[in-house]
Amino acid sequence: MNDMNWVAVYPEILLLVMACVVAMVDLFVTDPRRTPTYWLTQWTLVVVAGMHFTAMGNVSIDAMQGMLVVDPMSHLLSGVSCIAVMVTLVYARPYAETRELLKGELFTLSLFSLLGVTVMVAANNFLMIYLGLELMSLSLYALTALRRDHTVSTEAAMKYFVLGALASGFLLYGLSMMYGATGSLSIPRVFEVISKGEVNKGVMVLGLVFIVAGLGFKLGAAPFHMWVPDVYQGAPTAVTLLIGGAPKLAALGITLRLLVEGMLGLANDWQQMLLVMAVASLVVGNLAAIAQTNLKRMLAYSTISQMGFVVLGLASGVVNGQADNHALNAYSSAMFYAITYVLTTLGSFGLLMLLARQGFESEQISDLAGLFKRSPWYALVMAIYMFSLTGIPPMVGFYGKLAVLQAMVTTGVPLYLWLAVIAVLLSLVGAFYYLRVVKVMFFDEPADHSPLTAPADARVVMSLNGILVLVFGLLPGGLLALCAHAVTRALAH
Amino acid sequence: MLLSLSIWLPIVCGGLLLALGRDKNAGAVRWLALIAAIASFLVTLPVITGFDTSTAAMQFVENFAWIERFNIHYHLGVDGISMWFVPLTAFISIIVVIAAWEVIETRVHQYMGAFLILSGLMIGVFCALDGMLFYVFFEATLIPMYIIIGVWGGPRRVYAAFKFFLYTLAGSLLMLIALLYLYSQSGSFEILNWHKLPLGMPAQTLLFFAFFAAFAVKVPMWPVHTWLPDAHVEAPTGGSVVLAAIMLKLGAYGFLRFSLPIAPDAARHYDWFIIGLSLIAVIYIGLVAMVQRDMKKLVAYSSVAHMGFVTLGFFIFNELGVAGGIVQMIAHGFVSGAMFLCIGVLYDRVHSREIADYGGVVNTMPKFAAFAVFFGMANCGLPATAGFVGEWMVILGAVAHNFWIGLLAATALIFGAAYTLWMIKRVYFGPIANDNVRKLTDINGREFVMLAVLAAAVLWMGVYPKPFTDVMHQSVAELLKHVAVSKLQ
Amino acid sequence: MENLYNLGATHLGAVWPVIWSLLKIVAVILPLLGCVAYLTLWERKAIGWSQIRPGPNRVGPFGLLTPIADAVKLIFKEIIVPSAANKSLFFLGPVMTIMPALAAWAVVPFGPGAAVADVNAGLLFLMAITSLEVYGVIIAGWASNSKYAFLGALRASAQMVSYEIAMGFALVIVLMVTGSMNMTDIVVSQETGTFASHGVNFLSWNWLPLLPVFIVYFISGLAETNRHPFDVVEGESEIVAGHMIEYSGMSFAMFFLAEYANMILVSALAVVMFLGGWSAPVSWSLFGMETPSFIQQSMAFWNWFWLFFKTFCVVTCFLWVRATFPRFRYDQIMRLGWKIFIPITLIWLVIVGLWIQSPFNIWK
Amino acid sequence: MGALTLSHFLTLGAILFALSVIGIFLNRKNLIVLLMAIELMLLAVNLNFVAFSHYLGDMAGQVFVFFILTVAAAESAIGLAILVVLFRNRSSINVEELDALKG
Amino acid sequence: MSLEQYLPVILFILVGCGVGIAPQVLGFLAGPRRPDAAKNSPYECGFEAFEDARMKFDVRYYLVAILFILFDLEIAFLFPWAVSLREIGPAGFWAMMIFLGILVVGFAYEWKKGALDWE
Repeated sequence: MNDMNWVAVYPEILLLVMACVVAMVDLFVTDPRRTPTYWLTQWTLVVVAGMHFTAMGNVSIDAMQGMLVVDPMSHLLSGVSCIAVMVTLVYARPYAETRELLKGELFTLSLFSLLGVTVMVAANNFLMIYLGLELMSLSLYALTALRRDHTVSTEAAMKYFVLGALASGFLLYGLSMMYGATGSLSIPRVFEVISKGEVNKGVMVLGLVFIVAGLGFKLGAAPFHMWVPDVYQGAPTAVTLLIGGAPKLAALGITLRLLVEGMLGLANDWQQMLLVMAVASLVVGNLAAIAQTNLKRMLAYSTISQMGFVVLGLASGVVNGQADNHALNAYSSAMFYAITYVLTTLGSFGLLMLLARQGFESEQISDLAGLFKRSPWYALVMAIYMFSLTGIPPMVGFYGKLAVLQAMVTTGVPLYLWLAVIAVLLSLVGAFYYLRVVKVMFFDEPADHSPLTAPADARVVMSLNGILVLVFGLLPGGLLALCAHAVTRALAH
Repeated sequence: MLLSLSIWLPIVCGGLLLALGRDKNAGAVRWLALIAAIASFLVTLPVITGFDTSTAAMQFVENFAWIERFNIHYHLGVDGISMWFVPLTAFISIIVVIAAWEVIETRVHQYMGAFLILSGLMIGVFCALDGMLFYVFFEATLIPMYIIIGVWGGPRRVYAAFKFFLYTLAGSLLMLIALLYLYSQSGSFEILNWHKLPLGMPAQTLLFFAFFAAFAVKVPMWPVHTWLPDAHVEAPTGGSVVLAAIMLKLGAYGFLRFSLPIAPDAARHYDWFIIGLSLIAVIYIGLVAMVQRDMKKLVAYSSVAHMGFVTLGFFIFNELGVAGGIVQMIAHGFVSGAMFLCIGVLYDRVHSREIADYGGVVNTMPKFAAFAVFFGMANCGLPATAGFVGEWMVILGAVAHNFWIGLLAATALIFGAAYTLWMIKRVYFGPIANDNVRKLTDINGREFVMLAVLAAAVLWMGVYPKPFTDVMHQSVAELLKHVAVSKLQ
Repeated sequence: MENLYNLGATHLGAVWPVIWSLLKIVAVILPLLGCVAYLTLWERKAIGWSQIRPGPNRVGPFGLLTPIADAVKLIFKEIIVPSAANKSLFFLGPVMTIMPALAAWAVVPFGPGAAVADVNAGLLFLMAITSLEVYGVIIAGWASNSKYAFLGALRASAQMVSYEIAMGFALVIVLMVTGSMNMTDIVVSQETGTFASHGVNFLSWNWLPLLPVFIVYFISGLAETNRHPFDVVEGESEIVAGHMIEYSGMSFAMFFLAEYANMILVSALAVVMFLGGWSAPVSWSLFGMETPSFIQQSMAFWNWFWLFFKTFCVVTCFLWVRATFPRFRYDQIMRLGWKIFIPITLIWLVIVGLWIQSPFNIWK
Repeated sequence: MGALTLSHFLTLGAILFALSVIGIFLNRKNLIVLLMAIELMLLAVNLNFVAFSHYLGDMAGQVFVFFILTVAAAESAIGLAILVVLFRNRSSINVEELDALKG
Repeated sequence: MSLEQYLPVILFILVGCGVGIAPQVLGFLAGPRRPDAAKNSPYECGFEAFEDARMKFDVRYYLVAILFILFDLEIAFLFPWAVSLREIGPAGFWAMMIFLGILVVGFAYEWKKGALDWE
């Protein structure tokens, strides 16, 4: 417990050092394409991701005197987050170049936000959760405002900032209550105290309300979703992707760490709150998305609804006070859903970036008109993403929904069964607006016939991304098992 | 391996066509597509020849663990109920490829690829013995069909494509819940295990209606059939053919594979419901078909009516009925496909599907008219054609079940004859109606081959249906035996 | 003293500590205000002499009554309240300026433990209270609603906060070597060491090992108090009197008072932290003697005397600097603060840290 | 006077917290007020932590406060920076005028 | 440590305020009050006052303010560390060195970016 265990946190240390190095190196880079910075960042990410994936053993190690716990879950979520940032940067480079966004800050802040993510998912202490959260959030606020002369971006940044800070405040307030009730900031200790049951329930539930609200904000689940559409739409697409990718995994990570690892004893209380949030997200997200003409905004609302599914998964872990197999099933399903969602989101926003040109954002759904005729391959890939988000097999999105619905139905509780029915019916509503995108791409005539150009690396990554959505759809077993493995270790106190 | 090959060969070929084809090598793409389709058909032939008709057990079984977390298996196999649909699907794909030969000029590779992939997926639906595998194939068929209708369809193709997709998805999502419920009860997705799973009546009822939602839309049964006329009218010829010939059968097949054996008590309890809906489809839709001015719409409604026969046959719970339903499915596959092809032939030349735009086609296209009239006869169930066998079996079965139901079903023959023959008369006979018809040229060799093959099949099935019924016999009997036993404890 | 305290405690009960503290406070503030008043005179005199002129000499002998005359004059001046000003803030500004300069004295020790409040977190309190200084400036500039005042306040506050960082680092370094935030402890810790044990106390004081820090602290002190050569805030040629421009009469006098009080405060703190506080520069042991008993009996006076004397010297250095150096440009000021002082203090912080870790640690 | 108990601190914290939430949600005028409300919220949390820390006799809470303070500084720095950028683009820090993003 | 020790501190603050307020009050009572429009208008070197005095100003002031907040808090971190430097040993020392290292990185970044240049 009191060991520093430096080895366990080497990836984080490397990330920190490299973030600083990138910041410094970029000061001396004159190349407008930022080639040295870019590759330095990418190689860092490759190495860090590699370290995470190779280290994904079967042990959980306490590091930094018990502040962090390095287990398969932290490795998995961190590794995937690294990949998400990596892919984002590949897509973002040509996009950023034409928008005066290609500054060293883009890379440094991305790395710092990633560091925040990795700290968060490995947090074993309230303090680490808070610090990781803020490191990530602050970097993202700044990134959102990176286009200083862009009115919409800065407005989005302001909204993001205010609501994000509000969320942190809620979370902190809840954490302070929890600290008061249990007398400890350490998550395992909190778990012990709660399971002994000799604490003031009232204070804890009050704290719990705030914690769940804070997490809801970070997950972007209704009714704490107000920031999502504005920020997704307003931020430069590259940043939108940074916001929509790894941070979602981080939010999931801290939700698991806090609610499951720390407060499983209060599951009856928080599950109800999560259920309300989940249903609200599904309703709000799906219904509001229909009315959107802006694709980024539509995807933002769709994110809300997708998060509804993740939350549903999180809410079905404990049945009748029993956490055994259901918990493993439900939480790993939620994790699988989140990971596959990130994979799909990366592609869909990435494609928007590749379609955007100098002075043209390609944000409206109508901007995709006739993409099938302009570039069949992109259209096909985008269609794969849309079908995946809809949840049509054999795209990977289907298995996410399957996993979560399965977790709900397996509980055997009638309420969950009916919620599952509501969820699928609402995802039918979702199908409508996703299909509309496919319709615009495939059935409409293109407004302009200019050929699409994108650098080779972006094209390759985009293709891989699309294929991966399909391949994970055909063979989702491995990833599912990985998620289960990750959750098993995390659940094994 | 045989079934896997049947499924994946067309899919892989389709994928390759999509990836490698270009508009500038459209000719080569056509030939490649044809070769792929024929190859896919050829690999299904051993399924027919190697099929053991003396058992009701699954044959050509393949079983691998697929997703271990949920105990999902890649489990394939066919029995007497599903066997014929494997070659039928592959066969129809050949016809579709030929039908599109000259008609589709741009983005040929995408068209052909989509159909090949669709064909493989549909075969997968018929072969799947794992609930989730079934669902995956079942849903995945939506994507190519959606794109086929939307890209190559008629003026209201977007509306039709959406309607098709959303209707079908709505139903099947409920089925997904049902599958998950069964999984939670049994711990696996094995359909055959589910057949043996004891279930209480409330559970059976809910399951039954969840499955009903999925399959009734797909069949389609009245009143959820409204997507079908739109989809048929707007789809390109190939799309209509596949839709009518195979895709509707997915729903009917689902009833046999899921609804009846998994929830037998609910099925018996609610048989009046299905029978009622089927009769409405047969009679009311028959009347609706009669007043159509659009040939495609007319055939579409007639499909609804014919599928009504199928569901009727399934829910009267005797061997004649069920086997008749299956025969009717196969027969309808040939006949409706052929009907749509005939319409396609005319449409390619005149670019109209209005009955009123034609008249006296027989004068300019004698060879074609002969085929068309023959298929029309088959559609109204003339003896010695495929259409007759199934309908007759179902009517016989219905009479055995309840005379009045049989009588009502029999009226459908009259309606069928009425609307089909009336359309034939208006389109093909009489004096040449206008210049468009006067300028018509008779079918070329390609079209002739395609129609002739179908005609032969229709005739063979009408004259000598024994191979079909032999194959079914054991499985249907087994199924009925199973359904007769209550699952309630 | 002890007896006096106990006497009051028995008679007045709970209120007594308050009264007692008030008495101590008055005992500090009144002389302080006197010093401030005469510092103004001393400044004029000193500058006069350095420019080879007599300085004020009309009121009283050697002009000794000049501060009193100034005070009387200012009392009877009109206090003009600009019509556009924010009234309440306008008067709050001077208060916020002078209050920290006085309140900081609460923790300054005049002898071992002889502070008004001998608290553990003395240095922290100092940091906190002197930081408030900048509020006075900002409030005054804002409330005046005048461009000169506004810009002056901005400049002043930017300059003050810039140097506060360097100052803060300097204080941290002092803390590192003394290991206590209690001001008495800080002084006491300077009375030990190799040199001190040989009687040369002044070589054991912090200024020698922390020489760069001491210099940074001293110059930052100049900047903090907006003294020459850092007085661009009130640069006559640019923004006239800066944030004070709209003030007149006693309100202006408050700013004036605060500036000199701050000067004395900064000097006193420099003495306490770097120059051994109340301790004598050499002890009698240097001459091989015991401390004479009459001195030991009047130790309180000697402590006070040395503190006063050292502070006087440092203050005089302030004046000397004023008489010597031309005014900096604003950009030079900021560069000095950010690019020179902060790095110096940072580097020295590391050096001192390593020093403490090393076997050559002299602050055991 | 009565001794100060934990609940006094908690109540004060709750009041401050509520004030800040109200400030964020009801304030339609000035973004600066919003930033201040956020700081107030963190202050309320700090109060909670310190109070709990004191009454639990556990230093961890106070350490947490230290970190919150630092992060709050960074947060307000970024908030102000964004505010400045926004103001330069919009010439307004009126909350109600932030309406470029809708839907 | 008890809070009573801080009583003189708060008293001192109050007295400090009193010292600030009393002379102003005195000045009001003793001094003349003859306001007129010209006297009460803001000082503009004799020009008529125009525009709002609370105008836009150089963004660098913000920058200084922001940098100050950050650095000042780093110092707040250093205080407890410096006090307990002897107890926490080399580990504590190096931990803070890492922290300072990051701080220096930020500092160097600002420096190179020109945030510290005034002109």
